[in-house]
Amino acid sequence: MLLAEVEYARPSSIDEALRLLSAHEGARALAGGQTLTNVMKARAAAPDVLVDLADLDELRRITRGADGNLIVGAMCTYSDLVSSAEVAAARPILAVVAAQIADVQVRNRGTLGGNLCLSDPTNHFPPLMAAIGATMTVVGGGGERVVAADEFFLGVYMTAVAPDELLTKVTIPPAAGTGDGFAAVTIGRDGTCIVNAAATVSDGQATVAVGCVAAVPVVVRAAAEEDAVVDAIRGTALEPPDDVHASAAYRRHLAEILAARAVRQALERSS
Amino acid sequence: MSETTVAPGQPLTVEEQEVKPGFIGQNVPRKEDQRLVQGEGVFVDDVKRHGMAYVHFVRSPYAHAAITRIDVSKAAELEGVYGTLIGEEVAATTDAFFQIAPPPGGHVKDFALAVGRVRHVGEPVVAVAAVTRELARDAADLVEVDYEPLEPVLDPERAADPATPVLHDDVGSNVIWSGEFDYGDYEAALAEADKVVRIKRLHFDRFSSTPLETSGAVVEYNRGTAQWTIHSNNQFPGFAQIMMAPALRVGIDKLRFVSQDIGGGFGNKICTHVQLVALCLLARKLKRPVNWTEWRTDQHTANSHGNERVFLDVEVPVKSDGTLLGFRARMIDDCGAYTRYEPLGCIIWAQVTPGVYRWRNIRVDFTQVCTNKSPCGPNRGYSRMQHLWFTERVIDIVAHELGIDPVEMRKRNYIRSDEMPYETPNGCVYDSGDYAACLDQALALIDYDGIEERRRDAEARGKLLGVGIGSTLDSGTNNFGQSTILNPELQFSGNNEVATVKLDIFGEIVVTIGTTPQGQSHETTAAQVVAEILGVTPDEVNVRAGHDSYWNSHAGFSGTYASQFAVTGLGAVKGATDMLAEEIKQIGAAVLGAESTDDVYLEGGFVKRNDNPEAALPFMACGAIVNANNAVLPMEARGITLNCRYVYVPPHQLPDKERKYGNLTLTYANQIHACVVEIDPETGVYEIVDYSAVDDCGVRINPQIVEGQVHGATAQSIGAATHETFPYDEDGNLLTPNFYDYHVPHALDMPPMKTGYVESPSPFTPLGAKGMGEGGGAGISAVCAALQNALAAAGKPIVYDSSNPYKRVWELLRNPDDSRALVTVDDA
Amino acid sequence: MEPVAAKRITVTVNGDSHEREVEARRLLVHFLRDDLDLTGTHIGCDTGNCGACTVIYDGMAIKSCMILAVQADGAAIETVEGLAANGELHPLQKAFGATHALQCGYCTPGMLMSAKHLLEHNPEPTDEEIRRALQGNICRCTGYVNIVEAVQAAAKGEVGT
Amino acid sequence: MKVAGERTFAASRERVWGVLNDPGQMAKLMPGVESFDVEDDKHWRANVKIPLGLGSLRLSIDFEKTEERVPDFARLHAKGTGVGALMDMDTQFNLSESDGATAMAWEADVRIAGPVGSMGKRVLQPIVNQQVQNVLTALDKQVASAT
Repeated sequence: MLLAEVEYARPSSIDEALRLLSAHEGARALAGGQTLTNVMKARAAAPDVLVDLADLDELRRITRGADGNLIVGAMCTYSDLVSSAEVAAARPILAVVAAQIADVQVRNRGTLGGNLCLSDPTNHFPPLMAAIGATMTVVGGGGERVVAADEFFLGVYMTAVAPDELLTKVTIPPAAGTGDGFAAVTIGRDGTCIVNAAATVSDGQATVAVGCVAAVPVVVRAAAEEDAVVDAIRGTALEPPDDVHASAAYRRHLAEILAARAVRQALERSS
Repeated sequence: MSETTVAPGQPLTVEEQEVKPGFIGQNVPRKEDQRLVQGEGVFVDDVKRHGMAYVHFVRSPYAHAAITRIDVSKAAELEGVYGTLIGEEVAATTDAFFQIAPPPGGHVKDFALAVGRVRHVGEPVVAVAAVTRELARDAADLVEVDYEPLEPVLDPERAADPATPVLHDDVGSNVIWSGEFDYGDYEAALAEADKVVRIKRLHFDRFSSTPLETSGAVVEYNRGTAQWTIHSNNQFPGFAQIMMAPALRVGIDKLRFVSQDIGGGFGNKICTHVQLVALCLLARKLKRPVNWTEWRTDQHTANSHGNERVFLDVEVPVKSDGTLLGFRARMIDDCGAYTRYEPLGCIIWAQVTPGVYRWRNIRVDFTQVCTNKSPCGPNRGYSRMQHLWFTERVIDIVAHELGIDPVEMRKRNYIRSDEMPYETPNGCVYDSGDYAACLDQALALIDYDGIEERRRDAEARGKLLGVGIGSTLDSGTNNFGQSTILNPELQFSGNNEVATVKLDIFGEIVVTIGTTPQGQSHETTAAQVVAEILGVTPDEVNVRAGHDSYWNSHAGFSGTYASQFAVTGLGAVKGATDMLAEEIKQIGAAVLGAESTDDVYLEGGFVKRNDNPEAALPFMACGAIVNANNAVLPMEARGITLNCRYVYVPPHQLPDKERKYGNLTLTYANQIHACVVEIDPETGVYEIVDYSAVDDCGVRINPQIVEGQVHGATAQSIGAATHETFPYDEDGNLLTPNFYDYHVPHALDMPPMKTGYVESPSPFTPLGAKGMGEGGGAGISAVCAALQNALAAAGKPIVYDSSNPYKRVWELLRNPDDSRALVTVDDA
Repeated sequence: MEPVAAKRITVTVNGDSHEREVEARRLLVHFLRDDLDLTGTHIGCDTGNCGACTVIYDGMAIKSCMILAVQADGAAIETVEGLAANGELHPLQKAFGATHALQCGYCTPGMLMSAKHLLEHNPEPTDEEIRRALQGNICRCTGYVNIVEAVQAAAKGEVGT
Repeated sequence: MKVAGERTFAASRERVWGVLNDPGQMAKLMPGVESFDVEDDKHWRANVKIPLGLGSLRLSIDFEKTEERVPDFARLHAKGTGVGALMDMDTQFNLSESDGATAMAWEADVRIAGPVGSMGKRVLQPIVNQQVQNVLTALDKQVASAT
């Protein structure tokens, strides 16, 4: 497929990127492009200007904050997460999940920031971020703000990041004392998610986020027991989409099964 | 140039089948690989011409609609656009494509672009040509088409209802073809039966092999000679020419087909004549070469899908010991919006009417309907795959319902090797095979004896384990005479393929074949046969890559399809090489002063005297003498050309049209597959944990290549059994229009695959070999049977569909009784 | 630095530097195939799933249909045309032939590049690791059996000359 | 794709009807309206820009009121065309008043074709639901502010 005409710029600083995004109506940030390019090939979307973030090295760092928080730059690729010693030490689930996304070539290009800002309901990271309590740092003309995962995802392809803003980094609390789990039913091994669920347990409490069942991850908090979590999910009265891969009823069922499995994993890892 | 053909019906003599041990049967390295591993193959989109225009088709977003207005002016005004083509121009300058069906089904009017009405999403409506790919795509967005949507016809079971809208007004209904097939004495079978198993409905879903290279062409028009050169990846040029020449109102020789490397075909590249005609018109209109490369989404929405088929009111009379007496069924085949190779699918299945089983009394009521979906066409295992899946599903359901072990059930009913050649109830002759031996091997490869232990082990892990068996008959070397059973007026019968083998002036051996390989290694296997006969090595044999109708080494049925190269292609190669060997010997005998050609032999590139091998004439000298020094030849040797063309014609006869009876194909390779699955009962997710495929294609010219075909065909059927399907929504939108939603098995999805083989040489073919490219269908049956077996522990649901994605398995787990309601067993 | 609809870029492909003016919207795969005539890199889908267009980009296996040519300005790219050196086939190319790991050959260039990337990062892969590394490359002919065998053979140096 | 629901407004049926049948107010209900032209009381045309994270989708939509029973029932047909998408919608609502409040039972059948359609229901259904929510929220405001 072939893209419609588009203009391209590759700024060398975040400020320059922000200026370009606000100066051009219909400008979009280009990160790894592993989804945006395809959607543009289908001409299902046609941004007028692409602002390539490739040269913004400050967005490619993975560091630990003084408080022990893991700070991941938005332009870090899935492969970066898989191979990062900091990730392995601070929050290994990130690497576990990143290694399940698509395939080697896509993991070599696709970025955490792109995955989150895309907010495709089948993505792996939105529910994971919601479950582990990540916060997103968004910068724009108005300066910098921090958004909790719960408020970050607004809808399909819609997030708290305005067209003239950038997600710069994701801050993730260290695993200390908690356990994380992730379970998914995918089309073929490591394929597109039909339903996925991420869970974190700490001091008897579980936070579970289920993906692919609504426009944004569905988050529940309950006692860290499978039954309690299943009840909580049931309590949300999900109305999942019905598509070629799964009926609404099947997705509703998988949401409960996978939430329980994610919690089981999390409990095993926390002990 | 000398020429010989084998007359139809003339049996091939025994010594023609005796082949000296040598290169045949060995894994010689493929000639094709050297270029392909270096990215130096020439696929159709690699062909470039000066001033070439890129073509993009504007396609219908509606499944069924009247076209009320087309305005291309804005597109035409865009800088860089060379021109456009619309339906009215096509209707004015071409004739509708020839239809295989008799009236009224044959009244379908099919043109290169939609004329007045669109009948499926993705149907080409306008063609736009521009200086770059991107511009052609931009211009397509400027084309304005107004549609008046019509109610789409999507359900094949309701397509024939008078209340349903009609796709093709000239046909008068949506029925393309229908007929009754009645063999043996079905009523007597019912009377003899102890039990009658009835199955309300089975469904074989749409999918396609989706070759990785999509269709495409570069078409040039020579105004001086009014000839088109069509560089394409069409895999059956003979058929394309027959379809295109009358439509374009020109002679067949005006259409030169050229191809070198083709990125997979699997039948899906047979029916591209439709787009090729649009390209021919554009090349002539725009006075420049045109390039069209189909996009993946277009391939899924508008290329040939495998036929969807429903099997209704199935009735199986059976003895209480499991002996199958016959079956009766109503079959409805959905061929999509247009008939391009159809309704051939309505007869092709009959090549394997009883499958691999000793069913003698069969009654089939077969109807083909059109719907507002992508047109169907041959897809690896064409039409037999659907029918063989049906027979395997029936055997398995009957076994489960009667409580008979599926292995026992099969062995009791398999046609036995001592019955070969076996004549089926409809007059087809299975040439050779030992199905039971294949099954034993397949079971041994998956350690069938240990299966119960593995079942318990799986249970301990919370999984349901099941084992299943599937079979396939790969009937090859069609008798096109079967088309006359559908339409008595047709003048098609038999089959043929051509090879030309020459010894050139400097002694090169050059082979030219009429086929269009897409990975079947024809250059290699042809070289093996030639080397064997001429006493040289395959490296010394130069086989031309690809196809060119100007080589004049093709015939009406030339192409690569329907599992026949090992018979027709290599039969032609063998015939031509035998002729060349004889001519070389004549030259040798004359020059070496031998009495006759019996007194010389060929070895190492020399003609040698039997009584004195020292007296030897190199091939190079033979080539030089005949081509450049023939005054030295004795008169009797002057007719020799060392350029031998041979047309292989299989010994086919016309079938009996009234009784729908006769031998419809020459050879029957078979495969037996066994499969072990583990189902997660909580989610319906399952994994194939063990798999075996045993193949019998007679003499294996190159075992490694045969095994490669088994691997590949199996992967395709595993895909079809799991996630590969073409479902439509209620508006007729294809829901899996690309590889994002149409999930093809990748390396992690494929189970460990174990293969074995049995060799039952065909008594009917020049080399004892059989075509074997399409055997994979067994995998669909094996997976379905394994699921059925595993689910027996969960309420015994019936696996009623060929495609079983997780969601369907979960439904079977959740409501086993819904599917159980499809089956009843009555005492007769 | 303002956005541009077209740009002059310099890309090193298989060691040779190429300078071209390209439209911003042109995909890298079309730049390689149509502008540089390196037609060994193929296109098999619209959605970045098939991997036929896989190339090695600054040392990383990527799909050249999901990156714009202008993004590749200054990059070093390896394609299948660069595998053989001084007329000698790369061990992977030999292994693919020896084990009959290709039939139609259309997916082969992408497979070879993914396999090369794997062996550069993991010289002694298990079969499972090979399958994981090739997961982004679809083959419709071989069922992958012989492809896995080929990569294993190349890794173990089990291919003659 | 069918969506349906019930909504209750603390307002008289006449007021709700007034809002729903005033093209000018209709315009305010729709997401991302860039221009809105009234041809007659049965036909309107709107150019909308539906925001998606990947870049907004521009559609030009023709509305036709195909049936109406003042003051409680109306049926609309909407046909939208844009690059990459073709939208076809039939929608209807039924108003019933009980002690001062008005209940609106509505349903819509939305068909989307073209490349956007090929993105799959998984994505489209939530998008449609979102837009419906936007319309209903806007409707609340309009009804509240209408006099």
